[in-house]
Amino acid sequence: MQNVLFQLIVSGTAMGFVYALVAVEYTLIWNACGLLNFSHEKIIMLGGYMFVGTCITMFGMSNLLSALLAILLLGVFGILIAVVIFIPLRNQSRLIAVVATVMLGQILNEAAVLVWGPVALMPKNFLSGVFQIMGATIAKSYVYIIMISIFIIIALQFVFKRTKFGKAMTCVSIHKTAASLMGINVKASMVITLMISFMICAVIGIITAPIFTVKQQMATMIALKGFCAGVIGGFGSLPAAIAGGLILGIVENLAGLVLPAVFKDAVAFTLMILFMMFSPKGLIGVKQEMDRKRQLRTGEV
Amino acid sequence: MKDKRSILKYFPLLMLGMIGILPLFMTSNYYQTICCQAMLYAVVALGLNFIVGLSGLMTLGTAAIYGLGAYTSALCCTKLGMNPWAALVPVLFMGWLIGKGLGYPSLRVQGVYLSLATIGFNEIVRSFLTNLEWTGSGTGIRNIEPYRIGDFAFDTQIRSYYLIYAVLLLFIGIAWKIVNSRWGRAFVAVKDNPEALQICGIDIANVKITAFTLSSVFAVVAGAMYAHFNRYITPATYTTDLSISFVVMLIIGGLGNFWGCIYGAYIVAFLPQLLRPIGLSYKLIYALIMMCLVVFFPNGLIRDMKKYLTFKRALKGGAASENNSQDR
Amino acid sequence: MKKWGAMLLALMLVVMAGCKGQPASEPEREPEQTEEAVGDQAEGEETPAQREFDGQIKIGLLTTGTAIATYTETVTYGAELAARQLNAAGGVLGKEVVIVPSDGSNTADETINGANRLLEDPEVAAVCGYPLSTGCLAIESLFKQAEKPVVISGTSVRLKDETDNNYLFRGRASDAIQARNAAAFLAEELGMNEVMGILYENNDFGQGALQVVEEYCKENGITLVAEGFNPTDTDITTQVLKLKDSGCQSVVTWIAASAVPTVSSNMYNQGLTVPKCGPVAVTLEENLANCEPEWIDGWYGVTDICMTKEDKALKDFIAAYYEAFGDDAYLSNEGANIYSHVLWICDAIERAGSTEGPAIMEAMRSTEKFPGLNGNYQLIGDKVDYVATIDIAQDTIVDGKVTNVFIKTVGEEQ
Amino acid sequence: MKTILKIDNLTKVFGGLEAVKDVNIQVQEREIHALIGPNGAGKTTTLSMINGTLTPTTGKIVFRGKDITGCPPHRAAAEGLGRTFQNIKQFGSLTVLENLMVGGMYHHNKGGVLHMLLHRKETRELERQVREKAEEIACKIGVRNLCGEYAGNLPYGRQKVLELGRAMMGDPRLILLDEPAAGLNPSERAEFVEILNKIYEEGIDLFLIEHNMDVVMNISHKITVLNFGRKIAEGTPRKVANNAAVIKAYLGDRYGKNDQGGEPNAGG
Repeated sequence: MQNVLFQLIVSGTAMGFVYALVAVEYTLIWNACGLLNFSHEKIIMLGGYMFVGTCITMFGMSNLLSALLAILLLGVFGILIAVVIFIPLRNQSRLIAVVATVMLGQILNEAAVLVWGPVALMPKNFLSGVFQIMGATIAKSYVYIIMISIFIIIALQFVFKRTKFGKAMTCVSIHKTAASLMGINVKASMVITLMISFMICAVIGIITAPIFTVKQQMATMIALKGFCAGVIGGFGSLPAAIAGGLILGIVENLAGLVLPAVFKDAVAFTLMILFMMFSPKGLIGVKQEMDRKRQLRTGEV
Repeated sequence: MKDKRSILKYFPLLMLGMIGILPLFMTSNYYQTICCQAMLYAVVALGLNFIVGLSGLMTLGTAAIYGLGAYTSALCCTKLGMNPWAALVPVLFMGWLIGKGLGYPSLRVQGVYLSLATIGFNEIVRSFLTNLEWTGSGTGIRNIEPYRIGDFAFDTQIRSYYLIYAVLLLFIGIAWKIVNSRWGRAFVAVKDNPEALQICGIDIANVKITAFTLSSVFAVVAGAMYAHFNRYITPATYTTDLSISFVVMLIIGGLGNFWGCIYGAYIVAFLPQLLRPIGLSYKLIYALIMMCLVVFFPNGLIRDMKKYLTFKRALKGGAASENNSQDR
Repeated sequence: MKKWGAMLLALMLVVMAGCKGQPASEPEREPEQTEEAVGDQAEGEETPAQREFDGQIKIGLLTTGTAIATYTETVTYGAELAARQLNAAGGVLGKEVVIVPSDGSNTADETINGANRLLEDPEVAAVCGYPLSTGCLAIESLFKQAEKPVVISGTSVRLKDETDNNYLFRGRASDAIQARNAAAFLAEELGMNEVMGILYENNDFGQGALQVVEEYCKENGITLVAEGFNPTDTDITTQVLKLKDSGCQSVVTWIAASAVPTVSSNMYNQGLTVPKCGPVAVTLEENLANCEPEWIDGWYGVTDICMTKEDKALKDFIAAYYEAFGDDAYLSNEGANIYSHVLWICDAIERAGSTEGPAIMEAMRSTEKFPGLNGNYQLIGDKVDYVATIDIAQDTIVDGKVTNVFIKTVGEEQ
Repeated sequence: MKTILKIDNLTKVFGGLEAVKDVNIQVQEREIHALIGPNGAGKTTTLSMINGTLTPTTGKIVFRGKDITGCPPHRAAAEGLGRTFQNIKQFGSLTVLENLMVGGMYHHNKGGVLHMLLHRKETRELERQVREKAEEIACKIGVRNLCGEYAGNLPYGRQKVLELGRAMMGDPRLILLDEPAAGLNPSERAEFVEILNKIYEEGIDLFLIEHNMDVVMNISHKITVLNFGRKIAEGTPRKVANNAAVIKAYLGDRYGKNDQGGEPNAGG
């Protein structure tokens, strides 16, 4: 039983990092544009297809080169989408932007079948195999996901805290009008954020390709759970996304022991709704609340 | 609905009349079925208009409500042996319950959080409908008996058509009354400025919950009609995609535009069918058209068309609706 | 506004070019386009070869569109191949056989619309296709009302138990045969008759099998451990560990094609090494290619047709299929099924001597051992089911690649 | 004279910051009472606590003999407490008339939606009443000819007037005005003052925050001065204008000696 528990925690952690990376990717857009990118599941899928379908199969490139090219292509695609959808819709009602991104997702979804054919794709000899950690098994791709997501989050934190450009982006996320008055090019920062976000999507699509296989629905659930992870961690914060992802991954896995495992998704969404209701700021909110209480208790003002 | 001077005033009545005589021209089951779907969508959209269009709350869980209505009615009829008409009572109760249940969270959960929460709600409901044995699990419920009056059963397409048409007219009447009443104004006021509504002595919690309740009542009744029209329901129908389609109907019709709900529903129901001859890529073209509609006509097809065509009128009517963004 | 409008248009064009250009550039995809055209532009221009025919017999084909694109591709090709062969042999009743495809997508609503669209055309004599039981349940009554036969591929037992429809034909073995034989194979052939596990996909497909296997286990006193997973799940460690923990000797894995890599890799990684038997999905070429060989090695699969079976008709079909549509065309047993269905329908039309629905229905009902690729077609019981045989195959590594090894054909012929 | 609004030891603490500290104010009936003070003195915070938008940390608010401390705004409004905002808050996508009608919804509402649908006659009657009243008030505040216009399209001055009209629709006994004259040009301001006087003459008491000394000195009967959340002076306009503490507060503010602009809700 202990083994089972440990294994579940390990695989929950692995999934948790996938969720966290998804959360990071859309949080960037949220911060820069104030919009949620509901098409991100299809962007992730597009990354996978670009990697396996276009770069490896069509161009016959090596795995590593393909991955880099796919990330680059998605970056360019991100710029295109920023110019075509996100910038024009930035002042519209959010609902319209939400629906526009959903439609973008549908377009990509349909186009993928027509362009890359109906059969699911799988990269050959890419991140295959497993690691054994204290009796628990973890697929190699997950290890890469964990490392890459930690790397990406640290890098992004560095960019946002230390560089001029990152600070400008933070300003945009706090107040668009004020930022533009201060001479920050809001549009440019949106374009760059979208590009980065889409590149992260590509990374997710590429690393998860060997475990999920590249198909239309490869990212449906992780995209939704990514939202859950973001809400649980605290919307808009990058490190919190990791915490949220981990909690979500582990809780839903362990819930499978108690409940029928088919209710795993229901558990995840219930958790999200509970957090929204009782701690809208997620774990960050919980932490702030605890800090405040401690302050009150110790009498510090 | 605001611009009473417009000659387009009579357009809605013309539209309703046309819907009424449509079966005379569309005699095949195919088109009649789509019409029935479109009318049911229109009922749901009219209800959703209270939340999304007027009150400006982003909810993406309507499909689940629609589905719960269908399941409530179907279960009451098949398991409890109730008369379909009698089953409307539990259905309405269900709608009231969902409205309250979703309304309270909506007070705490705002903006885009609400859309995420409602997506979550949608997925949870679908998960349960798929897994519980007494809801027929994955294969759903079959042999739901049609509505009947005496010996007259609404079992063919054309009969169902007029039953649903009657329901549509009824709900248009109800919705029209509400939209043009103090409550309709209160819904818009909640979107524009909740704080100001409060100092008018109105409890915004009450207004929001009322909007949710109305919306769910419309959706559950449409769902129940759907169950008895189709006579077979499966949980796979009630996906988030359907919820989003409902919102798309509202956007195409123009958020907050009363008659827009109806033509929006018809466009969403008919367009993919009209595009079918294109072949495999028809859904792609459909999604492209929809995206262009949403991006180019964010205030609704007719409203924006008017604006483009007659610039003068846009200065008077269209601009106001453009200003009232719900970005808060 | 204008500037980005132009850009959007440009994007649209790029996407469209991508979609339209891609298939056209590959010669083997052309048939797909032609028959879409045939279906919708109807009898616009006639080529010289077609003029010999005395009119057309249209056979509707209900596909899943882009929702399950593999199915759509293989059944369109399969049906088209059958039509071509029939036409090459002079057509049916001197008429040309034309396949009219229609998208049923994967929701009941869309299936109804797709079916209605076919029924709207009075020239459509019969309809075949559609693999999802929910869709089949939804459209069954439409065909009864329209008095046109429909040959479905949904396998749920509810299609037989809960319908009373002579126009409904199932041209493949139902779950009652498929899942039951999978369980029976594990329990009886391999002797794992104490504790059995089932890992099912949580939709009509998996739940249908669950029901059948539950019954089987009850009858034979086998303890059943059932674990489900959602079609969109990407990680099923919990379920696999629970199965492993329960000490089951064998597992029925009733999963759709898209889930095979996920399930097999999870099982392999967690060391669930007991014998497993799955549905068609685990024997499909595409999945064998997408799984590491060791993941799927040794799995058994029940399938309508084991494609590697030594069978003259099957070999001919496969050869003709690839010749007609190119080596890259996707082929699964569904394509072979539909090929057989079209031939069956046309055989019935030939026998009935008419394209009237009721006449075809009667002819189809009285079919005696029509040799389809997936078995002989003959009425089983009093309705719906016409095929009772399935093949069992095993995935085996040969020269570092996984292939299907045909084991045997099971099921009683009527 | 009767006291209509009584504020006892009102305190509001934000985090560690005392925005309002032990403020006592009594607003008498038939009196225009003004609340002034430099930026960040806690005026708007006080107003928000009275009308229920903010909950006081400690203290008590009694309105017409009823304790309304911590009441939600709609409850306070129902008691007869109207309010306008410093930065205009109206319903941009409703017409002017509809804006006013929303203001009167509380008094012309009965039951929920179902009740409304079932009692059509009563509904029609209520609708007629509220429309008549709205038209009447529209005349009074001089927007009669703009009734069909969307409120969002009105010029700033008109929107301010409209907000006041909406407050009047609720049949208030006391209206709290948050800088009503801010952003108005002199002629608009004069018009606004005229409307305020008209309202006062109708028997509605006013409690206003104002920066514009012309307006304050002109119309108010009594002035309370806040600085740094504390009451520093109270009395008739003349008395307050000559109060040393008040002058110091204002002049000090003006010369930048009190460099503490970081208070929340500074000046509203």
